[in-house]
Amino acid sequence: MSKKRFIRLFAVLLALSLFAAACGGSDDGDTTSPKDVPAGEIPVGGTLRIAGASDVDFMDPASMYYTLSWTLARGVFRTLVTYPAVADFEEQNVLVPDLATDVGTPNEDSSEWTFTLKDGIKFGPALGNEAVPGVTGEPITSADIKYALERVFIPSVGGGYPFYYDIMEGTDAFVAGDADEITGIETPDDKTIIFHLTEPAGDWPFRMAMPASAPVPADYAAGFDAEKDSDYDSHVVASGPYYVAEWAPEEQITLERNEEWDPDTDDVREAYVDVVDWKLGFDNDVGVQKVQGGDYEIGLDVSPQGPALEQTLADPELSKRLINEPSLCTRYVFLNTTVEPFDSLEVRQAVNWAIDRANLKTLQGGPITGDIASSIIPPGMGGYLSTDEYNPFGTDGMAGDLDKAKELMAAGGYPDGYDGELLFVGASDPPHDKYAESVRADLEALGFSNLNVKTPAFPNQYTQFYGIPDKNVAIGTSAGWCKDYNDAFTFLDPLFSGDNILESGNQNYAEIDDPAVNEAIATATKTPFGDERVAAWEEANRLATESGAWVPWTWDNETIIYSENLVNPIYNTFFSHIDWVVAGVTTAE
Amino acid sequence: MLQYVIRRLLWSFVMVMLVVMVVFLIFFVLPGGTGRKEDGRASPVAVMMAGRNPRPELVKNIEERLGLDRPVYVQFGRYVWNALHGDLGYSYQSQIDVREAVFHRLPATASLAFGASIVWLLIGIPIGIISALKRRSLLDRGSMLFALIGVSMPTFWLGLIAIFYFDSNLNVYSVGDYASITDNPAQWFATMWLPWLVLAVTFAAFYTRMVRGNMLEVQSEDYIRTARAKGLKERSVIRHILRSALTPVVTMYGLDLGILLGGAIITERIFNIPGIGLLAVDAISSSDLPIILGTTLFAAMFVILANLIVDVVYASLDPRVRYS
Amino acid sequence: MSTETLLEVKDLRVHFPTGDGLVKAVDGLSFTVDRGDTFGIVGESGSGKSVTNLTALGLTDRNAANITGEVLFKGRDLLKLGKEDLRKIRGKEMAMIFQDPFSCLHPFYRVGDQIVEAILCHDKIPKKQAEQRTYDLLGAVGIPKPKERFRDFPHQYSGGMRQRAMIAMAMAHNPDLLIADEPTTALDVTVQAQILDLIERVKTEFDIGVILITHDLGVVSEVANKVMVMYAGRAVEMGTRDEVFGNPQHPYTWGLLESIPHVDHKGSKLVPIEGAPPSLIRTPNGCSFHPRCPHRFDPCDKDDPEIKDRGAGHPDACHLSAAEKTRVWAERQAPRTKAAS
Amino acid sequence: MAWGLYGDTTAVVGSPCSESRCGTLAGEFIGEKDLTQSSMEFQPLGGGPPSGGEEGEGPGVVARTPRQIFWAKFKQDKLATMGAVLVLLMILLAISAGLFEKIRDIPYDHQFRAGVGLNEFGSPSPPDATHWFGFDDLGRDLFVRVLYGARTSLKIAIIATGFELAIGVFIGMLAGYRRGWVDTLLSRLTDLILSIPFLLLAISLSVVRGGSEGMVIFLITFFGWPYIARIVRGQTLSLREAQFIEAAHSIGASTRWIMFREILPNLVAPIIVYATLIIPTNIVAESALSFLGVGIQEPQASWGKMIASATQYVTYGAAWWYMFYPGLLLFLTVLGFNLLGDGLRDALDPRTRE
Repeated sequence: MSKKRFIRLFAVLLALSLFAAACGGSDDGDTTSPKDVPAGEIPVGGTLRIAGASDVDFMDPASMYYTLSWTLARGVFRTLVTYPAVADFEEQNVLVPDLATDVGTPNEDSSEWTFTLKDGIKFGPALGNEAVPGVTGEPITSADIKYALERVFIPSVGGGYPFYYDIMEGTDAFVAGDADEITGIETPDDKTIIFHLTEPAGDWPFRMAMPASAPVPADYAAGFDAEKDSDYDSHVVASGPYYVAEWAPEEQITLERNEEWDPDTDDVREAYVDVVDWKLGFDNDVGVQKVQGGDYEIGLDVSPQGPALEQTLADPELSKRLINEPSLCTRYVFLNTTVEPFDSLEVRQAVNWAIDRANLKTLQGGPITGDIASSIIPPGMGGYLSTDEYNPFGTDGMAGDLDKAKELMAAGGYPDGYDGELLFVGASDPPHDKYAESVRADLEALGFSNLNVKTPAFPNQYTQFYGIPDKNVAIGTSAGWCKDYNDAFTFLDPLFSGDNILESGNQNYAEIDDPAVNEAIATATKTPFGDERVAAWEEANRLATESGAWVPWTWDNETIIYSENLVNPIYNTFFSHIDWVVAGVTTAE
Repeated sequence: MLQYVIRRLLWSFVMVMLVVMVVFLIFFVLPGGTGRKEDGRASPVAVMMAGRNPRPELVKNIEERLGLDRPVYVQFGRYVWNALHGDLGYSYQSQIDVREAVFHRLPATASLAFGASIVWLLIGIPIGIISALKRRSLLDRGSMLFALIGVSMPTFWLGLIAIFYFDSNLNVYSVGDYASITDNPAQWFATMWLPWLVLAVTFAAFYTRMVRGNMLEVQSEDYIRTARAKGLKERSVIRHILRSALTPVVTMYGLDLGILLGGAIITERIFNIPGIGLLAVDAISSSDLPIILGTTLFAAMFVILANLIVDVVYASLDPRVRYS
Repeated sequence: MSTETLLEVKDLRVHFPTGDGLVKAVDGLSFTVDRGDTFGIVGESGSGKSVTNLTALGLTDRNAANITGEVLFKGRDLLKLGKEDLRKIRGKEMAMIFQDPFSCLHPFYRVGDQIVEAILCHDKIPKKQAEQRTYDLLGAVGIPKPKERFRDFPHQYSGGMRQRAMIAMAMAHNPDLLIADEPTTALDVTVQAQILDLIERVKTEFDIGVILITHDLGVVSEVANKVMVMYAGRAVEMGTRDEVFGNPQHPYTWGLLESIPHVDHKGSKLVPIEGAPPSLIRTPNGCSFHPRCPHRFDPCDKDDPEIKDRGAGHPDACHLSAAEKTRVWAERQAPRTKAAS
Repeated sequence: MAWGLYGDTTAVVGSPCSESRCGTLAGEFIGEKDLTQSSMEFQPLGGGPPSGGEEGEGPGVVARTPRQIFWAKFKQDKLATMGAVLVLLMILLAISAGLFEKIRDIPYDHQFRAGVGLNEFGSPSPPDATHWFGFDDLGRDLFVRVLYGARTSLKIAIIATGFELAIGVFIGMLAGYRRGWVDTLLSRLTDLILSIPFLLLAISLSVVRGGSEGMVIFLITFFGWPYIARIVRGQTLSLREAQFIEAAHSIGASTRWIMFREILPNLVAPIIVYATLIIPTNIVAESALSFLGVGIQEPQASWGKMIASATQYVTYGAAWWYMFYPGLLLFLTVLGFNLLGDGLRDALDPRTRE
């Protein structure tokens, strides 16, 4: 496992924590159902104006790991397979062919996958509308996919999530510099690509839907990648319906139509709008006003929170244009199982009873920000257990039960609480400061009298504390995790597997190494896709939740606003935003 | 005079070096060592510089770029060398040259600083003069009380009250809709007038007090008595007073402006004006250390530059400095 | 020499009301200055010398002070004149030079320009002409290379030169009365003599009256022909130089005389006056000098002695009889003379 | 600034700004070190030889001591009295914060959660009969918080002022008394510190080292002492020429003796005045740092932090109390100290005697 997986999480959490606090979905789901507009009624042309706050992390598909970057990638980079642009969440998770003619053919044990490329797929211009000779307008070949995956492992590129691909045969030799290529990627001809894996991976197509697998013209990019720090980032070549016409960091991103893109080869993207005009650097509240006022169509990394959300919900017009859907993220408080007294199961469970999850939810912005979590895996993901049927630390209103908690403390051998010093790390940015304070108060009530509270600026709690086991962070209150793709593997394996406790870049913050949990995760990982695998993840979810190492407290919703000019806004869970490649604008002429 | 200017220039240079040293100390030495740890863990400085996304490759790259594996004095030399070339560093996280970012933000900050300064001069100087001339009058007492209140009013509170009143209650102002003066002058003005007023209050109050104080002090100077004794008209006498009383205002104005041009952090933050101050504040929340470092250095340079200009201007106004 | 009366002050009182009480800076003062006089006013600081003259010039803030009495300048009561009329007299008919030449010139303006300004504010003449006159004036007061020094700033002048420039400025309009307030105090001894000479010369050449304010009896004895000794806002003794110096009547005058170092009294003891000047707010009952007076007797702390001729030929304000005064003064003189001989 | 300039030319100074304020501590908001009248001469309050030579003690002469004059003038100054009352009130509130907490049984960090202190969206609840100032965004009683905020503010400001005085007076005296290269060196040092933008550097330091009470005190002290040093230096420069110092010299007194026994007592009055004027500056500095999130940390109460947390509600016209009360107390405290400081200055400055 590499140390990089948390990055995407930052994007999500940053967006959520700093800006999105809450979302408008009332339980009946009225405000959240996407409009199903027949394709013929969606206007073609016009400019999609996006009000954004922060910039993409990278333009390079190999490195980008923010949801907002992936939102951009949806229109600029195509992958072998992709998620369909449909409203139904179940259907969304059924991959469809994109550059490939099908969703891949596995061998018997899923350790070998074969894809065939479509005809008529071509590279577009590089960033800045640069027509690259020998690239722009030329067909995309299997070699371009191969190189894209190889460069994930080139240090100058800095791939975002190489751990999803290091099961390809020959990866180790390539990383070590003993081989010029990854032998496990076979390209018998320009149209065919075969992946030989060191272990079975039923979810391989999901990994082929992530931007890192988008084709990169080998000859062109290799020049940049040979430098110390690859500058392909500023020269990305488009394969989707749009290319990046302008990228002024922290200011502006403009996408324009890629004329080389052939709509006949693409069953997913409709690409109604001509131009995407994405302004960055908005103050959250200003951005919200702009979108709600119709100056921009979509808020990206800009969403109503606190009083703005209250206002939005109170206004029938505005609340109609609010998407509030699960983002497949879980926020949690973790307890470091290697630090006394959290090495005691009873004490961890006591904390699980003591913490007022309902208050954390209120501080986040109320029920609208998502459901209070009762276990680790969020709804919408295989392995999720609904609160009604499974709620091991459930109390009335989820406000905690201090008496029960104190009993467990006593059972764990700490009847008078614990007065040793414990490093308690939250984050300073609102509302994280409030989470920390709420948890601190709960723990104090439970008898933890000597908490050393640190609240660094977000996301330093990760980079400087949680991810470094040496720091011995006992309690972390600003942790959260989002799926990479819809399989609980992307949740439980990095976070609960004892094998994944790393010296730096650690994700298993609780440093839990519980044989039963490890076993359950391993079993589920090996189980082929289907109900059985879901059941296996459910079991792992139970065991992990009851270990008490986490106090999961919310399954976040994503709150998105759009203007009345936007037609057919469909929420896509893959990048947790409006699937804009099938949306149109009424301002089109 | 020339000699004086050269002396000031040299001194400014020394100041720049010293400031660079202080900044270097804070950012390179304090975080806990620059080099790689013995166990091979990355240099803390490089990790901080990398920002939100410290990929090992990037960290390594930064280590190399900044020469963090070299002895501290080499690093310092390299840092100074860069600073002297106007290189404020590079933000790996935002992938922008810090100097470019700063200069890009300068117009907004300058709009705020110059606009506000005009307001406070227009308020502070006349009231200060009239108060001094009508000493002990009702007007004097009133404006002095208001000045004291103004001096005591924290900008961030006043700003919030102003927003509460003008934005949410009266709806005559909208926070954070900044447009540059060249793009959209009307919009620019619409977003700037309230920040100008808010920022100007404290300064106006201070200038009022200062001008009045200077005037009173000068009024009791012997040379003003001389001016009266030789039969000058009152208007000319006042001119004599102003000449002395307002000269220091020029100095102070230059310094205040210099400091504000380095980023009016609080006001920019409250009114969401995308200036240098906001750049710094945002950099803090995204842990973008190179930007924080760069803006700090830049602001310090501005203060030193302002000092230099003010010294020279003052010298041209005050013959005692000019001819000594 | 004419004997025209230039300035006649009658029962002048200048009282400043303050939070602490009424400050009686000048309290019933009368004197006369004739053309050709060098009228010396002597007293410690705070005795009201300067206030008297500033009041005469109309430079005392009338809003801040209660001023009563009369100040007749060439027959007109200055206290009754309006601000503008007073301004027209100031610098034109009556000029003043001050104690500290270092602070009396505006530091930001050229010396020459300041004099030109003084000329132009009363005479509507072309600037060139005013400049020419300034050169002449600067030359007349003994500043070498006046055309060059014209362009200098005050801080480039020495103290003595600044005082000369001040005198030049004061004489710009050939006034009738020159008030010199401690003109030499801040200067070196050698320069002092030059400035006093200059004032004396100016007085003779232009045939004017001079009021010389000083705390230094030595200066007065050299140049003044009339002397007034002030204490706590009042005159305690007045007369010609010979009268006052030859036959001093008031113990305060004695004290002043004894505190002058005399070259011819080598080895004689300098006797400082005991104590400090009284508060001008709560002046002592009776004679205001009595707390410091070694010769005080019965009526001193009850009756306030008025200034009148008590038989010595010139007025003084001391309860002691003339004979007694002669005796006591002789006694006080004795050890000094002895030591000298 | 401009010590660089005026430091060179003190002898010819006539401009009142010369020794006055020269640069801002925290730039825009902190206001300035409003020491406009710093070139004034002060009456010694006590100790040290009186500057006016021997007091006349003759019968009938009512010469008041400087202390009496000071009191008489101070008592007449209504604004100064008001300032003193405000300051005393704030100190009282700060001290009694714990008492209020006990009496009303609302601990300063007690969170009134759902339904009481917070509404369903997590916004603070408004003031009511028992919670006079309403609640903060964690549902804590704002009244108690604000009182504790007074405690934090005053504590930090006063401690920092103490450190500033200790360093500033020592260095200022040394520079002014020794003159020569010592003076040059120390003056340049103050120049250097004054040319560093306070807020930015404070922020940087806090980011690198983490914000805390100690850090705030350190930062304020570090950037504040040069002002004191500059003023003390000026006063020392003029004092060292005074006759009684020359006299002490002539009888062979040691430098240390002269500095601490002769000069220091004469600096007491200006030091008191500047201390009074610097405390409010420090209070605002603390609030500003906390406002920017690099100062005081939870759960400790700080006005600046409260105002910062309230910011998000302001543009929506919500939770006005959350922004208003901490700011009001902050304002009144600063105003109180400024009024008091002005009054002290006027009362101690002999030139305002009429």
